[in-house]
Amino acid sequence: EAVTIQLKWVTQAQFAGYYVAQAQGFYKEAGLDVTIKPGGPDIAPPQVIMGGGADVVVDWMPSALASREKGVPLVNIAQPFKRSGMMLTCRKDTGITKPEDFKGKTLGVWFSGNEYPFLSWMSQLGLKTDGGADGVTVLKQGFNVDPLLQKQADCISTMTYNEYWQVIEAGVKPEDLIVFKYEDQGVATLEDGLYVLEDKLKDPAFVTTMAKFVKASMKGWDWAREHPDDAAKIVLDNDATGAQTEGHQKTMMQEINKLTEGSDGTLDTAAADRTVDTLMKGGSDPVISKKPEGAWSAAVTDEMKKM
Amino acid sequence: MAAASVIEARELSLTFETADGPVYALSKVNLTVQDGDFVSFIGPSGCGKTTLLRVIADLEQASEGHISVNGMKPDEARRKRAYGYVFQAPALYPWRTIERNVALPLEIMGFSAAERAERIARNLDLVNLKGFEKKFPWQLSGGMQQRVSIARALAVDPKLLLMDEPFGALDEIVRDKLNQQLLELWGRTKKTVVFVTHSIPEAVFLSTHIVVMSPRPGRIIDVIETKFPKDRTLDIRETPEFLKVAHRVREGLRQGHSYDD
Amino acid sequence: MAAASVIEARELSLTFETADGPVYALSKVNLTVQDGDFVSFIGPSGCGKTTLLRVIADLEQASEGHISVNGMKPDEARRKRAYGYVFQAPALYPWRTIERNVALPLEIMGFSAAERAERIARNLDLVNLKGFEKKFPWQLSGGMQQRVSIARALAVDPKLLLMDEPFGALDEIVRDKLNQQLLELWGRTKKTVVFVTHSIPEAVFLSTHIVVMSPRPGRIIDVIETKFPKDRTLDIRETPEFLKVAHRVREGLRQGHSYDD
Amino acid sequence: MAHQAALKPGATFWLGVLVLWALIWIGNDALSGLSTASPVAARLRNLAVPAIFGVTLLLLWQLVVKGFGIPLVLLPAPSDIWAKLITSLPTLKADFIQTFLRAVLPGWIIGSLAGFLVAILCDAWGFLKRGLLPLGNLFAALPIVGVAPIMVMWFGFDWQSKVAVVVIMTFFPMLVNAVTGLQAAGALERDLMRSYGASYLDTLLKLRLPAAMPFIFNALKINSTLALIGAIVAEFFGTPIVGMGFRISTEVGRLGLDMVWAEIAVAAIAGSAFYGVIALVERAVTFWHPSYRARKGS
Amino acid sequence: MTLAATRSRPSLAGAFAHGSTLPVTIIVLIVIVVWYLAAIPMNRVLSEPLIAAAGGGLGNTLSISWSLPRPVLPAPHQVLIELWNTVFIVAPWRPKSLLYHCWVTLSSTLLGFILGTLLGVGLAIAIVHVKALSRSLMPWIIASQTIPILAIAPMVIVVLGSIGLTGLLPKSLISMYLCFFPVTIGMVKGLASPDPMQLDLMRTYNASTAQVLWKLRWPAALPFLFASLKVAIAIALVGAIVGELPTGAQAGIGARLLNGSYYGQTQQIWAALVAAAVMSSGLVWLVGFIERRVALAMGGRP
Ligand SMILES: Nc1ncnc2c1ncn2[C@@H]1O[C@H](COP(=O)(O)OP(=O)(O)OP(=O)(O)O)[C@@H](O)[C@H]1O
Ligand SMILES: Nc1ncnc2c1ncn2[C@@H]1O[C@H](COP(=O)(O)OP(=O)(O)OP(=O)(O)O)[C@@H](O)[C@H]1O
Ligand SMILES: Cc1ncc(C[n+]2csc(CCO)c2C)c(N)n1
Ligand SMILES: [Mg+2]
Ligand SMILES: [Mg+2]
Repeated sequence: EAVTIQLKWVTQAQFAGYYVAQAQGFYKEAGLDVTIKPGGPDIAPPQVIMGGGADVVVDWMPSALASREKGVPLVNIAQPFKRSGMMLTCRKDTGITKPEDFKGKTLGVWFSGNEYPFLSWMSQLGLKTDGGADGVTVLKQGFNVDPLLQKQADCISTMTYNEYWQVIEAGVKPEDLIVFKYEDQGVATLEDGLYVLEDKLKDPAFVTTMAKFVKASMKGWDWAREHPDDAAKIVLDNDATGAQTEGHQKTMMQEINKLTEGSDGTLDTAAADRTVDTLMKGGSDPVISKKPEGAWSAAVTDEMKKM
Repeated sequence: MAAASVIEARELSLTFETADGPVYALSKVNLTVQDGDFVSFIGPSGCGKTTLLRVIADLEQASEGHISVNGMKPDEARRKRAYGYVFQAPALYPWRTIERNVALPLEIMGFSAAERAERIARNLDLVNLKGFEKKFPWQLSGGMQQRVSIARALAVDPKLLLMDEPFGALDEIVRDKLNQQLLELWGRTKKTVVFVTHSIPEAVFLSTHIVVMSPRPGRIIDVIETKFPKDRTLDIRETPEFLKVAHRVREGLRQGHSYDD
Repeated sequence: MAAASVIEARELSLTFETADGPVYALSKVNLTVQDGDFVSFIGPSGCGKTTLLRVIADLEQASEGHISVNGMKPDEARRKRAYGYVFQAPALYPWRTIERNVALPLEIMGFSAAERAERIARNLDLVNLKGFEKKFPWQLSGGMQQRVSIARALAVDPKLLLMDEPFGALDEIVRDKLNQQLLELWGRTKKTVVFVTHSIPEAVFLSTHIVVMSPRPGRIIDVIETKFPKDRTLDIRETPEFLKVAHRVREGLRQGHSYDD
Repeated sequence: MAHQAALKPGATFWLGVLVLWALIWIGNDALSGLSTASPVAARLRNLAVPAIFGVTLLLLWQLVVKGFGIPLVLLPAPSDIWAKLITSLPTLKADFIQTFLRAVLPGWIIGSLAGFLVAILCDAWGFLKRGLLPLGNLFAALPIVGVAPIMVMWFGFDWQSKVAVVVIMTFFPMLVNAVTGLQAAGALERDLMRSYGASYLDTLLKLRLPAAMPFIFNALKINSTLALIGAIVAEFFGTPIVGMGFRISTEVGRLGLDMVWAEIAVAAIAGSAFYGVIALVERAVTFWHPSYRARKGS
Repeated sequence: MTLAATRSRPSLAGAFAHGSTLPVTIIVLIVIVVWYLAAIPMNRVLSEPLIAAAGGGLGNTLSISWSLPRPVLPAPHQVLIELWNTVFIVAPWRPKSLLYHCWVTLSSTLLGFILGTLLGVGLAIAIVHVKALSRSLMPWIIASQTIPILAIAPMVIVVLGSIGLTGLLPKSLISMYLCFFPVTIGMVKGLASPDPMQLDLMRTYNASTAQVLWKLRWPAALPFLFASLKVAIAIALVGAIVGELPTGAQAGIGARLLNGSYYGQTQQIWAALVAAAVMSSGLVWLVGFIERRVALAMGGRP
């Protein structure tokens, strides 16, 4: 059976589980013929799946829920990432020691659907994001960590597994930095999960296929946790751009493994509810206006466990 | 003459609208050209000769009046390729060699390659430009360019020839020569020729009818019929008859001339 | 004459290299033009008249031989604005009105606005184009455009005038008129004029010296000095002396002509 | 793949759409062929023809989107876009000011001017022509994807870096066209200038620049749309949270496609108006060019 | 100028004998010097602490400013080293090789350029001839160009992907979309630029529209065409690079730029930029070379 998966971002260790499952033949063993489509800054996975370009996509829950409200009936079928890796990284010399110090500072934020947790955090802190003196100045951060290195921003968004290490690799010492993990701030949202279109789940054959897929993928994640360095190499082999470096991917793999640790693919509905709560607290412009119905389904993971 | 009329203009007027007011280029022109006629237009610079030729050729539309060419509207006649036109300026295409400039109308009218080659050679020879086939227009002198444009018009061998000062940039010897050849061609192929010139002897020598025009508004002030035989030679230019006609043309010209002081 | 020589050419040759072989445009030309001369070049189409004028004007470089203008290299003379040039084609700038075309050299040479206005008016009047100041070149007839280019050259009032068939597209009346005016101007302002024409009477009437040329390679085959008084009138065209000179020119032309059959 | 099987229009529906299209097309063709004596009517017609064409396009778009039931996240219908547009005017205005007035216009002016000046320098100085022009060509295709992040690095997040990107994008079209245009003057026209012993500057100002104008205006027109695209795309790579590019990329991520298209509509209107103004100036400056003197008939 | 070059027919060999080598070398040298100098102040934010730590001094300032791992402006030799490593050290068919990515981008550039030229010329021909089109189409073509391609490219890719079009073509289509416009603009003007007298001549022959087009309008438009083609081929390259992003940025200069940028590999970005610039000027030069050839064949004055 042919399955196409659309990733959220470019080929990197963040998606090691899928590449490993592919390379180690886990998909083939399950009778699947999987195509992995790398993503990028210009690719909105919900749009791709809606256009028929993929059967299953990797997306973050805030973006998936927002899409759902816009009429893309995405349903979470599995959640390989148990924890959130998102954080705000600041230079110590800006004088920031706690979230309250953000007032009047310039913060780099990722947009394109990744800004929701941040907005909801700021609204909890009571900080306006329109650049006024009693709030914070928000920059749409590009792809990299340069704004922090060049002191164009006081803080930037980073992932534990990627951008943070780029800052370190650029020669900034960890002791010169202060980080705010979203998890610690109580505004964590669920990250990389697997989503499909709702009506497809009515087809039992599709559910079975997805069950096989998730199972094989989770096997891939397990393997990646056991052999992090080999998994990083597999990712590198799949990088058609030749741009990734081994060192960085190995570091990333280790950090990613911390996030997938203990997940068998099943979604923790309590965590999902927390995500919804966070998003609903989004201040004047909440990301989602009402509690979503049927935005996640255990059908696939239940089926998987029967296998 | 019982010949069919090739050009028939009735109360023809043409006004150019320009930013600073209208220019009356033609005013109530009446003209009949019969089949086989050789008609010369003569008149002061800017009197509307070119404009009249352009109206006949359907390159300009009259503002008033009627005109027919071969009994048709000028538009239809043009579509039927009723005429060949030699412009006042050479209008050669700079990216084509001389021979390919002459070939242009032949290509458009679908002549075979062999036929084209033959016509090009014959007509370039006629205007004494053998050896310049492969040159580009800018490599030719002004007179040579003009001769190319004559060869180009003759190459299609049209029944009606409209020629706007074709020999203006040529020396006397070549001019006499080409005058005779044109006359010979006209006699042999029974063409109708409408010819603009500034040379009174040329007009008198060549024409069956001389149309004298005067400017602003451009109108016809005299039409003189000459009665020389078709096979006239350059010698007739010494005859009293010739000088009489020439005198009448000159008088007409002078009289219609605005250049008075 | 003890006058200084304005143009002095010695064994001047010019060959154009073209893709299909060289064209020998000028060959061993020797020529002296004295201050105050009115020299006409006459010769068959393509014999090198324009080319010679262009060499004098430093628009073309001789391949061999020497030439000086006002005792300088042509290049220096040009920079010193030694001459005014009327091209064979009008060469008007389409984005300028008639008056601004005439104004062009005046602007470049730094005349005041008042001076410009006066000269434009005077010279457009001279060529009988009053009332066309605000028109654009394409709104004028061929002859009118040529007259604009004459007015443009005369407006700067140069000491040396190079004129390439300036009256070619004009009718006899205007031509006679302008001939006289040119002569009058030349007599009054003691200009030196180098003039190309195809009209033998015009050459004889205007010139102090007539240079007869023959083509391929272009060379001078005769230089005829005329002895008419400076204040000659059109009447002299009937005198035997005039006819004699004209005959000699015509014979020279005919003899040098390649158009033989 | 049609996920939305809710509304499956029949063949008659599509036939109807086609017929409608054909009818409007024929009508429009007839209208534009109509010759009128009165200039007012002619002007009216000149406005009506593209308008009718546009309305037809929009109508078809609406019918296809609604008829096929194409989901909003792929392509919103014109009616949805319009609804979004009129409710988001303040946002659109702020974005327009940030992107068009602060980035596009200055960038377009500086970039075009720079290309023009380098062309003049190359022209005036043969050494530069051979040394600088090949290097100028290196600017030809500096990919915005690579340049934009660097410009953000150099000039900061705000409009300054967008101006820099636009300058880089608009430089080359002007360079090429100006260099070509400066060669466009005819040989005889140049000889005339030589015969006046005219200085380089005189020849440039009075002959070669006027003759180059059709080319220069081509570059200005091409640059007008390039500048807009450049400024918008540059905002994808870092910006304060205002601007057309910012809004578009953000809303794409949020699947707010109606807002994306509202911004695109603003961009299209602004861009077309910009282009239109340039075309008007062109007509006034190069009125003498044969393309404006084409014969009325035929 | 003492360096006056002798005019000769353009040829591949002649291009070097043309005398442009020396001027280019001199200007390149100037650029390099300015570049090195500029790198010092531009990298100051990053280098200042390091210089201070190393004890200051000119020697430290220079060596540190010109060897930062993630500089604001890398020194020329840093870029050259990266270029050397990715062009000459790696086999050209490996993803690590810059040549491989150049080829990926070049192929979609060329296809996009050809498609764009055909579309651009086709539209111009239609616009010049059909009045209804010139009035109704032109405003919409202009409007189409104001649509930020990067915004709709993903949708285009999705739509094309769903009808089975993947690989080279979608990228080329984006490239085409961007580069047809200069061709249209240039050719609409160029095809309308023959002298009225030259058009009148065709009228007297009652030439068909196609004949007028082919024998008059087309040759008269060539200067405009070539100016447009130079712009178009450069834009086609930009388009191809932009088009690589929404297709997953898997290979090509665009992917290289994006990833370089994403992982903060400044040298890699600059190397890719230099590669793109060299590629584009090569392409532009090629168009110019053909232009000179054509001009000569069409009797242009040397
Ligand atoms: N396109 C135009 N727009 C405005 N006026 C024009 C146009 N064409 C010609 N004219 C005017 O029409 C009049 C007649 O011009 P035409 O070219 O017919 O003269 P002509 O008799 O051929 O003169 P010439 O002997 O000098 O060639 C002139 O006054 C001229 O200014
Ligand atoms: N740029 C050029 N390249 C090649 N050959 C040229 C060039 N210019 C002129 N010629 C040739 O030089 C010769 C002389 O030309 P020139 O223009 O001087 O003749 P002319 O005497 O002025 O003729 P006309 O009376 O016809 O104007 C001609 O044979 C012409 O073909
Ligand atoms: C335009 C843009 N949008 C989002 C992100 C953030 N982002 C989405 S997925 C992911 C993976 C972690 O590396 C990251 C960082 C970005 N960087 N640039
Ligand atoms: Mg005329
Ligand atoms: Mg000549």
